[in-house]
Amino acid sequence: MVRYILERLVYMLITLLLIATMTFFLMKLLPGTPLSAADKLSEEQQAIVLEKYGLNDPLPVQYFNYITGLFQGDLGLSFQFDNREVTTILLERMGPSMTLGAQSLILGTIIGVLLGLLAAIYHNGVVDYGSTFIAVIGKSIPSFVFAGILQFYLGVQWGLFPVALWEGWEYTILPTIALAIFPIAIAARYMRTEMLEVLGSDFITTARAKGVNKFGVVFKHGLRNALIPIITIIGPLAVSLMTGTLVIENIFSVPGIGEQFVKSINTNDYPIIMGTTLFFSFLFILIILIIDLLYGLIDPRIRLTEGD
Amino acid sequence: MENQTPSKDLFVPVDREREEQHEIGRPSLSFWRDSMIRLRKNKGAMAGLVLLIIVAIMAIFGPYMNEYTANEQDLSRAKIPAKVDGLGWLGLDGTLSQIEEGDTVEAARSSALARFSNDEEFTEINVLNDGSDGGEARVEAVHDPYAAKGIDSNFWFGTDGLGRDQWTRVWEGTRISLYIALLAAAIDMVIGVAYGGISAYYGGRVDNYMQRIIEILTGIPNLVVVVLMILILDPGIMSITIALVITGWIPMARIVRGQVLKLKSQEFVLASQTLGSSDNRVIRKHLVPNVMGLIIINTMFTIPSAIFFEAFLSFIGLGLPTPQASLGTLIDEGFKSLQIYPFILFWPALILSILMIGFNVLADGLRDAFDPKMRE
Amino acid sequence: MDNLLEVNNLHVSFDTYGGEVKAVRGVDFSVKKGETLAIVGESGSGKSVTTKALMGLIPSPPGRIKEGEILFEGKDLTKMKDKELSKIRGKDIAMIFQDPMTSLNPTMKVGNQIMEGLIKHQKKSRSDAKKRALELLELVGIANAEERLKQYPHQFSGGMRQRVVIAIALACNPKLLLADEPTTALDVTIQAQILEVMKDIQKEMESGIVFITHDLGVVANVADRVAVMYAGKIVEIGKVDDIFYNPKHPYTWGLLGSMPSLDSNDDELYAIPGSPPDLMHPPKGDAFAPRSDFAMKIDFEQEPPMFKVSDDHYAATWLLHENAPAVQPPESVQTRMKGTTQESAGGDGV
Amino acid sequence: MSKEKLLEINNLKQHFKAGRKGVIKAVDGLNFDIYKGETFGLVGESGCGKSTTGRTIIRLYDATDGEVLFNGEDVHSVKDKKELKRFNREMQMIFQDPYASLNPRMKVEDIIAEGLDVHGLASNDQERKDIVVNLLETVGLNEDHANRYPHEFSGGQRQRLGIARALAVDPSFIIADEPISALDVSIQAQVVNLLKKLQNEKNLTYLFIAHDLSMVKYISDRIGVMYFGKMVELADADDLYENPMHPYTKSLLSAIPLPDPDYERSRRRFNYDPSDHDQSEEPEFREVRPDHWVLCTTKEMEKYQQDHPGK
Amino acid sequence: GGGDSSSEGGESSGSDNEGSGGDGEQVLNLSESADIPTMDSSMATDTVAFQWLGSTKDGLYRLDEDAQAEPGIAKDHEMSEDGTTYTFNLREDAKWSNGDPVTAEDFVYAWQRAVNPDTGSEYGPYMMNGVIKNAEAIASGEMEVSELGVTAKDEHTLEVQLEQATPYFESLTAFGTFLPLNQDFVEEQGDNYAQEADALLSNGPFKFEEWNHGEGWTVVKNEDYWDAENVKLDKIDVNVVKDTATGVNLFNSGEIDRTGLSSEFVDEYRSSEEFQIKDEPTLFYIKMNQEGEVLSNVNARKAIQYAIDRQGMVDVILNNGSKPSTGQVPENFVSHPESGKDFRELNGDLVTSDLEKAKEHWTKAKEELGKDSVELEYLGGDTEVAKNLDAYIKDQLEQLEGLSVKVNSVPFEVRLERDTSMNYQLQNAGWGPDYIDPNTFLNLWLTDGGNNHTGYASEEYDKLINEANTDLAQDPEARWENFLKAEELLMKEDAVLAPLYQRSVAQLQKPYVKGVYVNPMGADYTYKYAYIEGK
Ligand SMILES: Nc1ncnc2c1ncn2[C@@H]1O[C@H](COP(=O)(O)OP(=O)(O)OP(=O)(O)O)[C@@H](O)[C@H]1O
Ligand SMILES: Nc1ncnc2c1ncn2[C@@H]1O[C@H](COP(=O)(O)OP(=O)(O)OP(=O)(O)O)[C@@H](O)[C@H]1O
Ligand SMILES: [Mg+2]
Ligand SMILES: [Mg+2]
Repeated sequence: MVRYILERLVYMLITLLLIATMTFFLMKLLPGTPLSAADKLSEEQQAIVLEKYGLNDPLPVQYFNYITGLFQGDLGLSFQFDNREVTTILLERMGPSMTLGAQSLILGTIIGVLLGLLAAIYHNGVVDYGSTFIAVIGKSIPSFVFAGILQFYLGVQWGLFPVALWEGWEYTILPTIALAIFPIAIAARYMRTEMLEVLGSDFITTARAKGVNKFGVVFKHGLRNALIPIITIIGPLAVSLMTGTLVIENIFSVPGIGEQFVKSINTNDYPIIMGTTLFFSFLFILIILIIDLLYGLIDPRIRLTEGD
Repeated sequence: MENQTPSKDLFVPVDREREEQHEIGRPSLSFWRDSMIRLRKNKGAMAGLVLLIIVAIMAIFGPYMNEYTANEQDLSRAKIPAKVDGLGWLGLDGTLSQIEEGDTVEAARSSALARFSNDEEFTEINVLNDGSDGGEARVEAVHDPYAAKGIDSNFWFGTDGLGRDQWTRVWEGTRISLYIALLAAAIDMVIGVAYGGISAYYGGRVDNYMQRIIEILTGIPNLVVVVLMILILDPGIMSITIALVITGWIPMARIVRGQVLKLKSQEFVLASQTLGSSDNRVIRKHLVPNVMGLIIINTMFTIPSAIFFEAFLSFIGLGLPTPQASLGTLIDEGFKSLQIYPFILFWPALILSILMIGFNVLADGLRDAFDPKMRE
Repeated sequence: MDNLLEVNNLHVSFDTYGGEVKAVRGVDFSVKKGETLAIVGESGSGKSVTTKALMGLIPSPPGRIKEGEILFEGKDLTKMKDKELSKIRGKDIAMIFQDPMTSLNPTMKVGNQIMEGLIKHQKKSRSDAKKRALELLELVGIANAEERLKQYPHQFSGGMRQRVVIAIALACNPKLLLADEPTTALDVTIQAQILEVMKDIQKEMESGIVFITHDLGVVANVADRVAVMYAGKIVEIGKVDDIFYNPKHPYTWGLLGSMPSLDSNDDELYAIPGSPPDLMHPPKGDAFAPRSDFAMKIDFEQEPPMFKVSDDHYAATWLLHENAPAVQPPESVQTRMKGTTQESAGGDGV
Repeated sequence: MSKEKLLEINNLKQHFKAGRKGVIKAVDGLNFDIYKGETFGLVGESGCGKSTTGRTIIRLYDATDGEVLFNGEDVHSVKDKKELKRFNREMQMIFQDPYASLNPRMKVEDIIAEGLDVHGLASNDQERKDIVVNLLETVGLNEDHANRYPHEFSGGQRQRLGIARALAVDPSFIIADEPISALDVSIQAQVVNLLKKLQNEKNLTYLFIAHDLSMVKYISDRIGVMYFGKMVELADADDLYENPMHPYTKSLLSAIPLPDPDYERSRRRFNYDPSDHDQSEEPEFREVRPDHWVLCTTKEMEKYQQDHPGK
Repeated sequence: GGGDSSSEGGESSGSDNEGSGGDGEQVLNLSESADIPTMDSSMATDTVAFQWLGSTKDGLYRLDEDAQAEPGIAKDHEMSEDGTTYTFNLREDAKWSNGDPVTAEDFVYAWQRAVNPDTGSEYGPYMMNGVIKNAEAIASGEMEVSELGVTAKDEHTLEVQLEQATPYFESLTAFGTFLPLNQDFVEEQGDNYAQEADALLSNGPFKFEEWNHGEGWTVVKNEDYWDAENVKLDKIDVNVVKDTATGVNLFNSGEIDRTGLSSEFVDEYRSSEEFQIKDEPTLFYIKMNQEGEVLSNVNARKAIQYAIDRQGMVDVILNNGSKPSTGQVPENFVSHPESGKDFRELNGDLVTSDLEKAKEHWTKAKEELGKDSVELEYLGGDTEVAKNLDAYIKDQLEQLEGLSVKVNSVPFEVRLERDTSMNYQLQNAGWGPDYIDPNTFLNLWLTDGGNNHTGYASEEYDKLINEANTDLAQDPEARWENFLKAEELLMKEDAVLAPLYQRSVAQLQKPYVKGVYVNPMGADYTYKYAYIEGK
């Protein structure tokens, strides 16, 4: 088991290194300079400033410096936030994004799974159509529209929750709901399909033949088996919730990493772009690893084949 | 049991033709027809299909149904709401209304009027609450921009901030959204299918390397790749498409790979190999036709996400160049004036939702139809 | 003798897109205490549907019991609600399924799966239930039971899994055991072991068994009585010796004839031609007639009633009618009869 | 029966990688010959490597070691595509699962004609059609069936289609991998009869893989018994049944249920325990009696010879 | 203020309102559209940074209500005859928030640091080159930093040597880059300087109390400030809010006291008493690349100038109080040194909208070019407002027969790059002043102007501008004349640019917010004198 994880970690490092290399060179293709006042400086002047950031070195040298820095845990200094460490910025911005991501993931999967369960139990009934409808709606409304509507009604008109900003737990409520709608839709839909499939399988009949009632069949026997495929989709979902929340972060004024990332792209802040990319990738690979381990937890069959 | 004895002459052996015995006992339905029957029984999916067809037809012919063009601007008729003769009862009467509160009726009235540039002539004032009950006075102003601006033809979906006809723009936007979705889906299908197919079919080392590449690609966040692509290329349909294609095919490749891996060890493939078929033949005749159903279904799911993705790109400012509009850009634009001119958002959002629901429901239906396990 | 189970005129249908599938079309049989009734018949003849109906496990929709009664100790199971049924399931009537690979929950420890029924029906504490589970595992011949209880199904081989399935079924000492092809998925050697286990247990517990299979060899091994099903009906039923040594229905002949015996010679096997009928549109008259070499005109017009051959041997074929011409079963079947048994074909319609 | 060797299998090994380090020795050193015109039966419990043997012979897998001589030529050393195709015409296979072995998206005509297409055996559509119809009739189906899809057929009919497909290239050797075990009892006989008929008509040689011993005995001239990738006993069919020597063979035979209640009531089962063997030396495949081979040590051989004195 | 040439619409809106609490609580709640990139005055380049540098620091001078210099750290100054030497007398009672006195050395250190190439400052060289003596040579590393024309005569006397007389130098010293730095503190903090609230020193009306990056910050009254008695606010709370609708929602729910409005919201709130329009001296215009075949033709350029209906554009699309622009120096920016008349009033509308004339010029242009149809590429911004605007301009220009315009919406960075490499035909560009003088708008178009990038090269124009900055530097009226002539030449005769509009910002502000000054450059607002009343 430990060996397996170690192996995966080594493999992960290699992948990250490749990703770092790829983004590094892609970054060099970006048009423009990271100078915010580029339009005011003469070319010589720009060159002098770029020199300071080491951007005038030959590409291999820059690359070498970057990678060596990387191994020392140094992601460099941000251009747009003068002199601030990329690592510091990432750590600062990660918090809110992760909080929202985690909350909405948990909320979304729980509600989604319940909806899907209900739909499967009352297959082809009103509940089923209702939950399918919610799932389709959840997938069909752009998140910024949904977030805007939530903010206007729940925040401004009815004053139930804080409208925006980031000053305490109650400020996470609206963005969490807005973010959760997508996982709800996805989880509900998968849960329904999987549960229907599981409910049709032989061991469920065995359980029923034992005299287990409908409830027990669904929760004791069905749920865990139906969850296995759901875990697979939760991985990428978790990553996108924790990273790609730009829209929600903008609308609710959350100081998160997604918003920072797009800003960095717009200002050619290479170190942050690369740092964020690496961080996202790291998160992604990590979550995949966790999911794989989780599989083992939920599905005993995988435990034996993978670990030892 | 029966008491009356059957007549004796019935007890004679029958000479049957052997041929007859081999007659097939089951109904002869082809796989596709069987699937289609199941699809047709799925009311949701059929409704989705019909909606999609209607939207597609409108995307083709809609823009020619009135005299306006998508980019014909007239600032004097900007932001007027939809008006359809005979559908006034649906709210499509071309008026705007504003409710204002004030200490007195007069105060409320004047602020309500100010909302319409104090155009008293074409603004009707209804007093909802004259404040005599001690509360604030409430006044509703109903403004008729058609009358005020002397416009005699109707804008079925109203106009946008530049006075362009929303009807035409929405349908042209639908066209672009559909185009983006279909193109992206098509290329995604080609790359994803080829990649997944090759990886799985040749297996071993090839598969190993190709899977590593996928892993690295998925390690890079989608947004990063797309943003970089769009920054490097000129923004526009092409770069959006390319950006979509670069990352969009990965799920498809995974699915196809899984499927081909499964199929490849199926006995009918082995049988073909023992007959000496070339790889090419095996892929063409055996593998592709058998993953086709899955590919179609997955594409159906890809389409809404492509449309969505384009809308998202518009939101973060990486979308189409003006004056081109997709449903995504129209919605984004309309969203800005949601609180005051909700109708600008409403129409494209409605069409997009119809498209989304249509594709999603149809995809669900197709999946059920192609999946023999769903047979019930 | 008091019947443990009595099934009368059972009809089960499925409503599908294509129309109504009449899977079981009027089945009567009974099982006594300590007796094994084997049901044979080819794939799709309605064996599984019959047993599922006994358990109230027909998936509904699309399935439904159209007609008939299932009397278990005198109570009609078809009239019971799911709640009442679930008190009988697992306790009085237990079931063993065909495929040991899929009939155990892959994510639940084997011990828990065995204990589940005990806790539910016998209100045992966990530790008592565990003791009983240990006993059961030993009973079905699994060594290291203590350890095995904590394992998951995938850690068991196919044969062991099927033993676990049997242990689950036996947990509450059921009065009636329904075994739906419990050995079809297993190797011959393992199959033989499982059959032995089942027989031992039956001896001990005196339970009635309904044993479904299409392997006549297995039937010869386990059965006291045999019912032969074809196209949703029982076409012949009788003591195991009656069926093997004095079969009356041409379908039974076909089944017996198509099995080569170890000492048979190189002649062509007797093969039942054609394939089973479409249950959506069951043919008029005798459903087997189109495939029978002995079909008569009447077979295509009128359904044969059950003719009595002996006190406990009945067959539904017009060949037993007094007006029917005397026919000899195919040679390969005749060799089996070894002349050991009674008269030749012919009997009275009842 | 002429004793001309059609197939010689020498020390055939097929190992699969499993997981990180593990190796599954699915086939581990097989030696046997198949004579022209005979049916060679291969039995053994599930997973003992029967299918792997068949598939390796026909080169669906590349052998880990050993050689397969077909008419004296080593199948596994052929690299040239044309040469390979020649073998493909000589050797064919019928598969176990009548549902999985036919492409559900292809019409029967195209399935059967696949071999014709691959080897260019039909010069035009009419000829192709004629050959297909001819084949269909050979296996007891008719012209009407050519335009249908596989799922419209019953299991037995599908297995006939599989046979017709194999016959299309006019092979001399056919590997039948459990061609009947997925079929109903009543249909099994149809297929077996058909195989026998074809053998007589076309002088075919079969490798017949099964685990149902009664059927194997019925169809085979000689039978090999496999256990964990190794052949443990090989003899004439009748000899094997009458004089089983290897304890595994005995246990296998004692487990076959027979449709005879009297016999079943008196049956005694024999349990096989691999640790009962003589551990003093590595067992080898030896000819204990003429044409009767057993995997045994020298001591065991002596014992077997005593227990089963010559005919 | 910083020359803000970035795209449209980034409203950095503060809004203020009393926080919580009843009467007399002097708390202002504001929002900014972005985090402060840096509080290091040498490195700052953007409006948010300059805003909060300006609120927490005093330079030599600051801008008063009428954008005139008022004393900051400097009590007064003397200027030499030739206008190249300034001697500032600093007040003695000015203190840093750590208790150190503010001295002349602090300015010397700060200015030297700004031009030192090792610092990597962008604005340092930009603001000082050609103004402060030797700045250019130092910035390019050819001269020692100590050679910079700034010296501390004594603790409270600062002498500045200029390259040439610079009439607008006074207002320049109010700009962020010229703020003083406490050398000991800066060096003690090292890399950490200006990164966090506690790594900052203030010598101005407010000081940082809290700074949560990305989220917002809080400044409180600086009791050590030399003019503390005139500062009424106790606290300003700032949150980062990016989305206009969110800002409006926060404003309506009372969380913030001021918010910017996009055009859509203007309609809704126009009648509100909280609605106000803030004028800015920022201009937007179309740059035309004369190196292209079509646009080298002056008639073609004139046609483009005439073709656009600017009134409709500002009324309907921008809808935020922006005004049509008719020249290249904004309205209400500078006034005549003698008469006090506005520059714009004196030079009048140099470019008007007249479709007839546009068509005439266009026909002529087509004849001269010998073409019937022409396609031009137009580089636009990628924000929503920009896109609407660009769509409108495309439509307007295409009224000219045979002209088709292809709009290419690109991010700001891309547009800059294509501007620099002159890889464009038409381009939507903007410019905001760096100091209060027409020169900040007009010197751009010198033949070798670093930002010209239009291919415009006119000896006459160069002569007018250069003369104004050298020979006439000491003669305000004649200098003014030169600027007037230059602008006319630029816009009317040579039709180098097609002006679009002068930006205004529409916003909502709570009525109880009083005493906030709006500045044309540098910090957008002065909060020193702000207070809450009647909340
Ligand atoms: N859920 C269902 N929906 C529709 N038809 C069904 C369903 N379940 C069973 N049937 C039909 O009922 C008939 C009897 O099926 P059953 O499973 O009882 O056969 P069986 O005798 O057990 O066959 P096998 O030996 O293959 O298990 C078949 O024709 C089958 O197609
Ligand atoms: N492609 C493969 N990769 C890895 N292992 C394999 C592969 N094919 C077969 N095996 C393994 O080789 C062993 C022998 O398999 P094989 O299919 O030959 O057995 P079999 O005797 O045909 O069994 P059955 O009677 O179930 O068909 C098994 O343990 C199987 O898991
Ligand atoms: Mg069954
Ligand atoms: Mg096999």
